[in-house]
Amino acid sequence: MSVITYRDAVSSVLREALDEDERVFLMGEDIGPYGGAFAVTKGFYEQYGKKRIKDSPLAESVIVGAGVGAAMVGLRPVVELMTINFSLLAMDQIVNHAAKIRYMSGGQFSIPLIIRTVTGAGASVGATHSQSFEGWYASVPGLTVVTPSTPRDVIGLFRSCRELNDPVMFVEHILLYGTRGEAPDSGDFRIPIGQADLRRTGKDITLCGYSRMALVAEQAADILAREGIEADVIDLRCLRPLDSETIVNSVKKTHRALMVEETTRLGGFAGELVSQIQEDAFDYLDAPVGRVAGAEVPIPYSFPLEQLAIPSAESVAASARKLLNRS
Amino acid sequence: MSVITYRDAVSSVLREALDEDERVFLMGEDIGPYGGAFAVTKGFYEQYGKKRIKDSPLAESVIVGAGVGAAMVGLRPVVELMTINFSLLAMDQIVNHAAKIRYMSGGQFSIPLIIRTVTGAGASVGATHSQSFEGWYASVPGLTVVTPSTPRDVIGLFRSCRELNDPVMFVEHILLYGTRGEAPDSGDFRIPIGQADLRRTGKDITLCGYSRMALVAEQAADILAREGIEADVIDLRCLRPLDSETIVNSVKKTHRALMVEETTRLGGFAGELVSQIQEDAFDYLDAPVGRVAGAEVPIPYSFPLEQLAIPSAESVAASARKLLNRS
Amino acid sequence: MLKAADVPELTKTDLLGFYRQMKLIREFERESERQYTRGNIKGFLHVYNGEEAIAVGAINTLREDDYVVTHYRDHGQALARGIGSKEVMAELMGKATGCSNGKGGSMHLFSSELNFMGGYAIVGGQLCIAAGIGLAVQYRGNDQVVLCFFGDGAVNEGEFHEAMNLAAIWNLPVIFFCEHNLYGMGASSKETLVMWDSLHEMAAAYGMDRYEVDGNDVLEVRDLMQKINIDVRAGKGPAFVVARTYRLRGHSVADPADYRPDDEVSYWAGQDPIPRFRDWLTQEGIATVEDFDEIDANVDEEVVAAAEFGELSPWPEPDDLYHGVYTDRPAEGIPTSGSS
Amino acid sequence: MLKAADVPELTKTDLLGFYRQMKLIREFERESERQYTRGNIKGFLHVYNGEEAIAVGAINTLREDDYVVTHYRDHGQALARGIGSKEVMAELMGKATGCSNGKGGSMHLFSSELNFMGGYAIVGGQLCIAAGIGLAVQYRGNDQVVLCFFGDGAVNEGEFHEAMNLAAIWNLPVIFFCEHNLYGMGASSKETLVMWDSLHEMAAAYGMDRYEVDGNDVLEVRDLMQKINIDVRAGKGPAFVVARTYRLRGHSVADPADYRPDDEVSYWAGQDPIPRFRDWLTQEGIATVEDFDEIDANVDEEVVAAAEFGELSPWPEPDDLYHGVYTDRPAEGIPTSGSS
Ligand SMILES: Cc1ncc(C[n+]2csc(CCOP(=O)(O)OP(=O)(O)O)c2C)c(N)n1
Ligand SMILES: Cc1ncc(C[n+]2csc(CCOP(=O)(O)OP(=O)(O)O)c2C)c(N)n1
Ligand SMILES: [Mg+2]
Ligand SMILES: [Mg+2]
Repeated sequence: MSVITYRDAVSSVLREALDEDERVFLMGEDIGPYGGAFAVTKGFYEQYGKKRIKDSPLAESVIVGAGVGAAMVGLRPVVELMTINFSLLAMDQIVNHAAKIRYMSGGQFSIPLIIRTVTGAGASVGATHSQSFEGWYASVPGLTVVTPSTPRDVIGLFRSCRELNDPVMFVEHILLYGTRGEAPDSGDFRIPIGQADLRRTGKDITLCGYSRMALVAEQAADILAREGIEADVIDLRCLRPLDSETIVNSVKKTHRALMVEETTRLGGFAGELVSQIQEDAFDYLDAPVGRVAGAEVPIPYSFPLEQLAIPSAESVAASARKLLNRS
Repeated sequence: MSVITYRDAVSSVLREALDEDERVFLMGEDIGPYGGAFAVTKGFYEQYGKKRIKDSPLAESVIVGAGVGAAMVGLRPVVELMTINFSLLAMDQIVNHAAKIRYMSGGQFSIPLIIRTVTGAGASVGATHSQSFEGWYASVPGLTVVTPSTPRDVIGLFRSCRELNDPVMFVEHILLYGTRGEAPDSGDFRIPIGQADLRRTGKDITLCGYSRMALVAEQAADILAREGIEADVIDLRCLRPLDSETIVNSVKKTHRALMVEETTRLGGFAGELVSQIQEDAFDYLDAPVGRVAGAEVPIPYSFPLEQLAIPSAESVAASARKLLNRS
Repeated sequence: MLKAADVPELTKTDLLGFYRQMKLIREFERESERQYTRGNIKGFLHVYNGEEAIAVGAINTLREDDYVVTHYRDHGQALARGIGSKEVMAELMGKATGCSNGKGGSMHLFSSELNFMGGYAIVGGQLCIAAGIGLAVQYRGNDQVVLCFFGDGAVNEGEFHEAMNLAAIWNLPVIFFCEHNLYGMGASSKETLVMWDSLHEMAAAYGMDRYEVDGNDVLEVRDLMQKINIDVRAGKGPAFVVARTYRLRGHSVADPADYRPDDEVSYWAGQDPIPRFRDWLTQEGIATVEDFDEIDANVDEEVVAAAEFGELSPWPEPDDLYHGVYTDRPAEGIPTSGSS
Repeated sequence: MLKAADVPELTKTDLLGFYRQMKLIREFERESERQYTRGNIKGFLHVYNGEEAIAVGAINTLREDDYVVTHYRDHGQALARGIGSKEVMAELMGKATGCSNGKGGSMHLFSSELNFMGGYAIVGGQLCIAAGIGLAVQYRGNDQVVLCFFGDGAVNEGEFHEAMNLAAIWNLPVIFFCEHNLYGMGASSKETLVMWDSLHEMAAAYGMDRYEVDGNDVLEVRDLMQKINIDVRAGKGPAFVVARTYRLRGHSVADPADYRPDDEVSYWAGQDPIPRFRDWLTQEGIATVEDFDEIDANVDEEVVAAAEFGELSPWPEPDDLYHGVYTDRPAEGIPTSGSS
């Protein structure tokens, strides 16, 4: 087991894909000589050359659309949308084309396309650059949405995504690139798509999050542990398909649950989790399922305001305490 | 009281806006001599002329973006996105610009822009043309999202939207244009933004929907009534701001609730309603809050399949019965 | 106009084949309008009447392994590429036997067998996909061409610009083929594009080879495409073709098309590509009334058979609703036991 | 290069004013980089070093009631338009006294008072908004111009095409001003735009008036803009200007910019607009070393004061988080009593 950064994990699975499969190429803005906006593809251009590392014009729709076309005829493109904020400019290609061509063609064409992108707030980059749209993509039939939070998950999930034949949104988090974690030794290591990760077990409450918020939930569990409160912590890892079983089973044990996400509360993805929990574990619940989410505002630039706008370990712990004091 | 179509209701409030306020102009694809894809602006071009009825190029981003710019300097544009499916091409302007400029500018600029668009499935127009994205927009701070289901609501809500100074998504439904209903006599008639409509009262269950699904919920209530089951039926009318009070109060009375929406279930907007109900009426619930939603597929073209993919009065009634048999 | 002597490589069989395809498309569309009126086709229906020379002239120059990508007004291209009229009609009717199994519908015709990569109903979207297919051809070092159709309305869209720019800068083997019928839905291109009258020149912004052609002359279209195909196959990069044409019907069957000036409509009625080609075949002494009568009767039979096939074909099975969303796993939420 | 005699309307005060503005921008950016290093500015920081002649040359030709719209590399334009260096610096630091109250940040500077309509951080998005402002000017029958800045990278985006096309077909009073510094983030425009070396010609696709100018020569920029303003005010429709320039620093402070060839970097270092203008002022006998020293000292003082102002300014109040989302109602979910 070696310890690597999340960034290195992404780089390594990309290299692996390029090395193992001639049909794989990368395409995106500034992924060439610049090395990628988050330095993920540093050195790739020099190593793999122009054919496989396609530094593309600043044009999100055609970046994805060209990926769709190439995938339709059997290549396996991995395209990068520099951040999920810019994915709005490619949304037509993702939602109206990538996700639907297989179904609309009566199954004649598959689209084995991986779209890597970067979500998240907290980097002091202002409202247009701090959004989390993965929940929207998770509501689109035909897509698979993956949100790794650790280097290990990046590796295990990316490898599994490569084995799919349909479009994937592989959503990295802007604040995680520098974080470290253990890397699996085996090249065979895979994490099945649609399997949540029970990160920590406890009997009092279930904390559930995805992407960076899974880590925040873990930190909150640390805080709570010091107070004698033991939490199950679940990292969803995939939003579509969604592993509700793991969540429901946990709640059946703990009887209380708190969902944590970074995007705004009203209309966020957490509502789905709340719904499934109360549908499938209604009689087990001792309190309403709680939600901790981003404030209902465009993310402000100013550092202290931004911190108030996104969930923290402290705010999660505080909400958990409230839920536990109830009844 | 006169009986008019939903289409006429939309036309009439648009005329009213044009007649009353010089700052109002309409802009959109084929709204000129063609009269609009759904014949809403038939005759407008001839009556109001080219300056106020702007037949624009097929370019969704700039249609909305130009609306944003004009609104920033004090005009009050009403732009049309032919259907909500094409709004994906304008999403950057809606989400990254219209919704955020006020906040990002520290309140210096308001964007009094109404974006009219058309949602919904059931018209046999295939997967790319049958989507319901209003729930996504409802999760964006800075936007107001309105989903009228009757001619009366069209009129009362549109007038209220005109009095706002921020961007509105005014979402009409493709299957409702030909439906009829009573029109309010008074020019002063308004429906407050963010006030749900309790359409029908009953003690056994709360059925809640928006846009066409509010009508489907009513039809389901008719079916159930014949079986002696009395339902509260609530039309949300606005998704943001959301009137959870009316819903929660109803559920406190009925102890059971079923949410109905046309979009896919996983990650749909209904999860928000479920969450709020169980947050605020947890102790009143005799059964989990149910959801009836679209099937998890791109909407198929084939008529009988499409019918299976979207909720019907029958499927809503069936789910209601199930909820009632429980416990 | 070309003379028969200009196209010595075309036999009478070839030429009558073009005539037959154009006629088939026309009659197919007439039948589809009838079926729409009868309620057997629902939703939108965009017919191709008047533009037949484009699909037939252009697609017949392609090799089997080339690719066709098109927009929602796609029946003509599908038939010209060789999808059976039965399968197309069945698709319009939403039947299981349709070329997209009834899932796609009129605007979303596909055939993987024929490299018919789809009709796309989001105006402009298919240009990006065509660029990607071109990219794959180049990536593999092959010499196929990708022929991508779209309308003059699509030229307004941002995706037009992004796709043209990418294809140009990467030298992709894509022929961007604009069916310039002067209108989007109801908006005249004169009102939406400054360059409407020399639309092909817009490709200068991408340094791309560009051509204008009479889209109502099947041989001119074919002739130009033959030349372009050679260049594109040779790796000379993408091309932009603008074919001037006119739709003889409204935008869709719901459209009475009363926004078009009478003289314009009647001018273009006189340019109908089918009588034009028929006259040409007659004048050049290639075909006789008897030839046409035989073909026409044969086309009528085919269209009747297509309609019958469509009508008699079964609907997709209810279970089919959930099939085909993913390659590797079932769709979410397939109804099982007891959840509401 | 112009001679002093070519610009008789410009007084020494005017000319030294230009020098001072350019110098202020340069020193402001140097200070902002220092503040970034010290952690007082966070997130992204895109400085304008090397491009000062554009903002100063262009914006000074505008009337007070004209509009400026720009991209995320917006400090230079904000200062040239007259937003105080204190308010800009405070914004970069996220302070309540910033020109966007700390809510917008470096990439989103605004001033309604100065018709500074914003810095926009989604590449290409602001062109659509500028078109809309132009539409409003036309709608009201006024004669303001809208000056919209963007980079060469933005030319790749679909929104560029849609906005240019709309402005052209509707004859809107918008000047689309491209700061062509040869790079997007790290990608050379040579790799993304076929027409990179005659970018202004892309506007031919819209039948738009188009110009190229040396973006490192403040007087040339000013001169061209004066002429264009007259046409645009007169209702002659939009114009496209491409100013060739170079950023002397990386894309953002995080970028070492090692992807640029040395000879290119050194060529452009020699084109630095500030020494160029200083030399010109000297050669034309307009200013002396003493003049420059005085201005430079004065600028340094201003920049120090701006930094101090920013540092000492208060953060926004926590409650301010929820202010300003809507004009007419509070934001959703303002924390009240007990909900989790
Ligand atoms: C992005 C998008 N916007 C709007 C529409 C609605 N629409 C369908 S066809 C059409 C006109 C297209 O005109 P053109 O590209 O010239 O094709 P033609 O119908 O003339 O063949 C419009 C506006 C759409 N399908 N997609
Ligand atoms: C739509 C979008 N895509 C990508 C980015 C990331 N990004 C920010 S600036 C930039 C390069 C822009 O280059 P250019 O327009 O030439 O402006 P310059 O930085 O040279 O002034 C990129 C890719 C973005 N902000 N918006
Ligand atoms: Mg057309
Ligand atoms: Mg640049």
